[in-house]
Amino acid sequence: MIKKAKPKAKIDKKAGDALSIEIAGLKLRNPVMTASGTFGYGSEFAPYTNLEKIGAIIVKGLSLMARQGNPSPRIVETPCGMLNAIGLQNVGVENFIRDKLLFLRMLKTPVIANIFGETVDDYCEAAKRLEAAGGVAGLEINISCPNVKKGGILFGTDPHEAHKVVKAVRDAVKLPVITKLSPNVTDIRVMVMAVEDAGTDAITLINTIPGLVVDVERRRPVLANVIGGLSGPAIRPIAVRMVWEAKSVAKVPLIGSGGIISANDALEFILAGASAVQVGTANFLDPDAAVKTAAGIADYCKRHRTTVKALVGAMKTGQ
Amino acid sequence: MIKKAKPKAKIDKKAGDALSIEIAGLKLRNPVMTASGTFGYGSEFAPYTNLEKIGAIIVKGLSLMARQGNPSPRIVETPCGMLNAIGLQNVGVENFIRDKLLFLRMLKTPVIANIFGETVDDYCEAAKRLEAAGGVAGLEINISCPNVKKGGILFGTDPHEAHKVVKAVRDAVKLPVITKLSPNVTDIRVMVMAVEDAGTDAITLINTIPGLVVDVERRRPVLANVIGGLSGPAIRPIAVRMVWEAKSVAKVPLIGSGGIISANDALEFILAGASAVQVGTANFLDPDAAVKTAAGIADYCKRHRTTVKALVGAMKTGQ
Amino acid sequence: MQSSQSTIVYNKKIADNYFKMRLSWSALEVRPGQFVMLRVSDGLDPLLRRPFGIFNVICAKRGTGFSFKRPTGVEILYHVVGKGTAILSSKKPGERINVLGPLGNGFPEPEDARNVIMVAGGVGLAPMLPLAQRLKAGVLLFGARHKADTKIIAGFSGLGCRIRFATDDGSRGFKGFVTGLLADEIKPDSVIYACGPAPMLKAVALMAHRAGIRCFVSLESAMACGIGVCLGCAVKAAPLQAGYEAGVFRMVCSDGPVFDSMDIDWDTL
Amino acid sequence: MQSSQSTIVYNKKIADNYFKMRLSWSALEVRPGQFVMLRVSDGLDPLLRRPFGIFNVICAKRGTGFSFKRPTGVEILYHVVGKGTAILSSKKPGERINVLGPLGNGFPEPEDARNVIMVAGGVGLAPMLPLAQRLKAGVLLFGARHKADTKIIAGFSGLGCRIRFATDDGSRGFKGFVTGLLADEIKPDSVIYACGPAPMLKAVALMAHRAGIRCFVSLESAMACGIGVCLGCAVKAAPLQAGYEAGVFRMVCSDGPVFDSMDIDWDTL
Ligand SMILES: Cc1cc2nc3c(=O)[nH]c(=O)nc-3n(C[C@H](O)[C@H](O)[C@H](O)COP(=O)(O)OP(=O)(O)OC[C@H]3O[C@@H](n4cnc5c(N)ncnc54)[C@H](O)[C@@H]3O)c2cc1C
Ligand SMILES: Cc1cc2nc3c(=O)[nH]c(=O)nc-3n(C[C@H](O)[C@H](O)[C@H](O)COP(=O)(O)OP(=O)(O)OC[C@H]3O[C@@H](n4cnc5c(N)ncnc54)[C@H](O)[C@@H]3O)c2cc1C
Ligand SMILES: Cc1cc2nc3c(=O)[nH]c(=O)nc-3n(C[C@H](O)[C@H](O)[C@H](O)COP(=O)(O)O)c2cc1C
Ligand SMILES: Cc1cc2nc3c(=O)[nH]c(=O)nc-3n(C[C@H](O)[C@H](O)[C@H](O)COP(=O)(O)O)c2cc1C
Ligand code: FES
Ligand code: FES
Repeated sequence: MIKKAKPKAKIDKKAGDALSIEIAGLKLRNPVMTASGTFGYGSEFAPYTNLEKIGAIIVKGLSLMARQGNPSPRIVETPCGMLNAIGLQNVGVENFIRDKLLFLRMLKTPVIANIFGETVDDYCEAAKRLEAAGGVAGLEINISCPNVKKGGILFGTDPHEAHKVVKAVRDAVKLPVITKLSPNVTDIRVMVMAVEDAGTDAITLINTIPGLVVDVERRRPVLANVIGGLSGPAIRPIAVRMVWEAKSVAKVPLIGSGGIISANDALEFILAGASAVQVGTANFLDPDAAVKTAAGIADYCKRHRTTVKALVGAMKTGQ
Repeated sequence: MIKKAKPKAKIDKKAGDALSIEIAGLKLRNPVMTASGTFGYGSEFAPYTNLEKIGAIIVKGLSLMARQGNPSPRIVETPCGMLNAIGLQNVGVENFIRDKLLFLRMLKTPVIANIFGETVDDYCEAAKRLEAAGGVAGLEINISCPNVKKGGILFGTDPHEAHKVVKAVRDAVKLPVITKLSPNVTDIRVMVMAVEDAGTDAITLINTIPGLVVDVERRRPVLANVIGGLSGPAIRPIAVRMVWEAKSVAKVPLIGSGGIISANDALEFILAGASAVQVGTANFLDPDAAVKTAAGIADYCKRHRTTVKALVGAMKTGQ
Repeated sequence: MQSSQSTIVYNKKIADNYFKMRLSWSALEVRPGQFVMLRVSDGLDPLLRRPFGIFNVICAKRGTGFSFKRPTGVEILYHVVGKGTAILSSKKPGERINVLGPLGNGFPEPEDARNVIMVAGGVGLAPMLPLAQRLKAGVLLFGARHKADTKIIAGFSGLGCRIRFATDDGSRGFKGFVTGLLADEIKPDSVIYACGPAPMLKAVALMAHRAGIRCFVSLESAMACGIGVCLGCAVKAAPLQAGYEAGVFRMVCSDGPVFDSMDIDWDTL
Repeated sequence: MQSSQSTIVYNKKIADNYFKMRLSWSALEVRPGQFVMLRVSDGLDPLLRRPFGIFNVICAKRGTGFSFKRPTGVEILYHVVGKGTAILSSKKPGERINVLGPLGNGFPEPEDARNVIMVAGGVGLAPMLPLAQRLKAGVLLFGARHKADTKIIAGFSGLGCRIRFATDDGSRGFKGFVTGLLADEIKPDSVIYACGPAPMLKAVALMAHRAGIRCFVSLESAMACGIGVCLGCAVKAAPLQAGYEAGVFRMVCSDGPVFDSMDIDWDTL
């Protein structure tokens, strides 16, 4: 990390330090990350955006073994959003290390590996191998993917299961550990306290919300998996509310995710209590969305003579 | 009820019986109701639509005593949706009976009173007085309004509390009782089983989803109440999914609500398992939305040579 | 009072970020101060209708009395401030727009038009044109940011009411707030009709109160339905006045948008 | 390969529900069979880009070889089927649209253009024009619902390839599916390039397989990103062929849209 932090620090100087923020020991040049599963393995976006201007790149969710994912159709558009049921298709940790990490290591931008598994051991083994490989700045544990019938969902909605997997991964590696929560719970604060107690260094919220779209003419679900995860601007008010609720109990930094299309959207999350944000579905509308969002936050900070650090949770309620 | 049912039966004959459906002993000429809080007390829409072509009118949520509601701003637009924090402002049961019911009694369309309270007794007392007044065909118990800090939310997210209030109302009156559930729970099926066990005759889902919009320039929530309930097309995929999940355990009829703008949307809910639907926010875009939705369902039934009864839960999954 | 598809006759830019749109439209009767709600897009984003004051009413024959009978068209004057008004400004003649209205109570008819003082701030000028057309007397005090914005006054000339200007930078008329013009216009039997930003209305209401004259204000609020059912556009009523219950919420769309300034709890605005 | 704001040069209706749109656009190189993704609205509904095959490439000088170099414009041929294409059809010249592309692999260059059989169904004709322009030989079998739809063929005449029609109602050319024309065109060394509805492609692939000739198909699938990252546009690969692993998913946007018909698991389409 130190080796990485130095050059970044320089960039921060140039850009002015208004945007830089440290999360779970990760020094970020700006608070805008790319959300897992919406930015591939980074290299795919090289022709379209400046990867060095992104706060951090979170790669597609990785499992110990490669996964083929769900049959098609896997995606469908919804009002101001989309459902996806990719089924966590991915190349697997080993192929990622062999084929994808080389390119990512050349970037100054910190790379965060998003991991998932069907057992606690899967999570830990994946985490260890990624740490051993080097070049990964941190881990994001996905306990919340709603697409896969087995695994995921259980960890994400039961505080005890969540605690178990996060603690195990936390004990297995030295890398910063971010836990990504599912919104599909009655009280997000319970989950926040559980994963904090398990030793997570930061918390990302929210992942997608389970949804269903019916093809009325064919009288079948549009998605082969029936249920998919809802993402995009449609869910933003729900995500901002959950960040605000989480902030009321959280001791570790929060990372906001859900429907961020613009700097204004990102600032809603930051003011509600997020120290950083993730741009997801917006990458599909504009492959330069993350960089534009960061630039917009810089403008806001200049206009208001403030810094991102000062804006975190700065929303005032009451008269 | 019998007295009311007869003339309706006639209308059904004329319109062809493809649309008629019976829910909780209520014979509806078509499955399209107007959602509580989005259709006032009915009379406001008389200049804009034909109230006799609506399946059922559900009036604004009523409490025992009149309520003033929350300070402004109470609403804000969101991507393909809106947040509301009205705070359940209403004229109270007595004023409703005195001032509003006269007009509603003249309609052949069944009128359902949506009720809420802060204690089990409030619910029961409101229910009894409405039954005694006559002219109300059924009750919809709102245990799920997310706008009011006290009351509502607790009943709606705790299966035991929900069971308590529903059973009490069920025992207090003979009128058909519909329970309206909150989506803000980890597993909607648990709530469904709880209120069924308490004796509800039907279940409406979903109510609004708690959300937050931040005014980034003022660094304050847009709504005076901070949190509001998200409604509109944005939440439709979530609502359809919950109806489908509920259907897997429900024995009583389900009523779908959430983002219905068109007949196609309504049919998604019906195919997923709803016996009827409610049009809410769409009434603001087009005061004739409910009638147009019913007409569109009629076209679909004609085109597919089928009936609403046959379509309920007719979605096929698997290859 | 209806919801109908209308056709755009024209949609002209008349000042920076100010547009005037004419729509073919029929209604039974329109009172000055009423408004319409437009569906700016058939899509779902933006989702809600947008409220706009009725700026001009096209009638076969001008008619008499305080209201306009059987109009065949309507004009709105709008300021581009966000997504919906931006979409509106891109509309071309011939395109269709759904119009809900006329809505709201409108201005009450004054006993003597000559005693009327109209106070408008920015786009708050819109509902004043039908009023001026009906009164054919009185004075209009118009406040704007600078000279360029005062172009939207065209249409008021020759209606028989005096017009005085106030601009923030003094580029036209009085330099300062429009309330600076109000003091020397107020007479014992004056009646004020005001529309504009809340702070302006607050100041005007206070001056009227001090002078002991009546003042009617046209308020704005975020709206969803426009017909009194969503209860989203609430404003708090002042302690018992004109039979209103203290602290009760009034709906801008159906109880207003025009209120007696004494009936509003100004501390909550 | 870029994301850029382009300007609409024209947007013409060329048949019922069929439109041709020209955009000012620059790129390094375009291969026949590639596609672009358009942002049909700046708003959030519809949210996702829409994929369209590259129908025509505007180049300063025609150039030689299989690909088109440094185009200054691009044309798409689109069929109005839903919300996004309806919005597209309402766009006027001068309006701006964001274009992502060129995307996808495109058609492989044939050894001998004269052996090429192009098979197109409906709007599947779009990617065939650049191919025909490059091949200047072979035969095009075009299937449509009825005569009216075959108007979209204009632009193929004089390119040096024979054109044969099939319509469902026989109103132009052969009565029936386009595959009815294919049988007597197939020779031992024929190569098929096909684009159209999945059932048509399935039938064509089967005939090619039986005849033991190569067949390349351009597939469609719902898409979100167009660049291989969302993994939304998956199609299942056939048991081991051309080095593909059995049962593995291929991405239509980045591995395709053109695939060797032997590499696709047709039972899953
Ligand atoms: C009864 C009534 C009459 C009106 N008459 C006119 C008129 O004649 N001409 C005119 O130009 N405008 C008028 N308005 C204001 C107009 O409705 C808003 O400017 C418009 O809805 C903004 O829509 P938007 O999508 O462009 O802005 P949004 O993107 O919705 O919001 C942009 C900015 O405008 C503010 N805003 C949004 N809605 C309102 C609202 N209802 N009132 C005040 N500010 C708002 C937002 O807070 C935000 O700061 C009237 C409002 C009301 C309630
Ligand atoms: C690589 C590729 C190239 C294409 N080239 C062309 C072309 O050159 N010209 C053309 O007119 N169309 C083309 N299409 C299809 C085109 O993308 C869709 O018709 C379009 O996205 C529909 O958008 P919509 O909003 O109008 O329809 P929607 O409202 O999104 O859907 C309306 C109907 O179209 C169907 N549909 C939606 N998306 C697709 C899709 N991606 N493929 C097939 N059906 C779809 C839906 O299932 C629905 O039945 C291509 C598709 C792909 C994947
Ligand atoms: C196509 C797609 C694939 C995704 N894959 C993953 C994944 O592999 N792991 C994960 O934790 N989240 C995944 N997500 C969730 C996103 O990372 C993000 O949390 C969610 O989409 C909400 O943010 P957004 O509305 O900005 O997209 C995926 C989302 C989409 C749309
Ligand atoms: C302005 C507003 C007021 C509402 N008031 C009530 C209410 O009083 N009682 C209730 O049970 N639901 C209330 N609801 C929820 C609606 O009845 C409906 O369940 C919800 O809006 C989802 O449906 P929709 O997306 O079609 O609007 C209200 C919704 C809105 C938008
Ligand atoms: S806008 Fe709905 S009550 Fe006024
Ligand atoms: S469309 Fe995203 S991977 Fe093909």
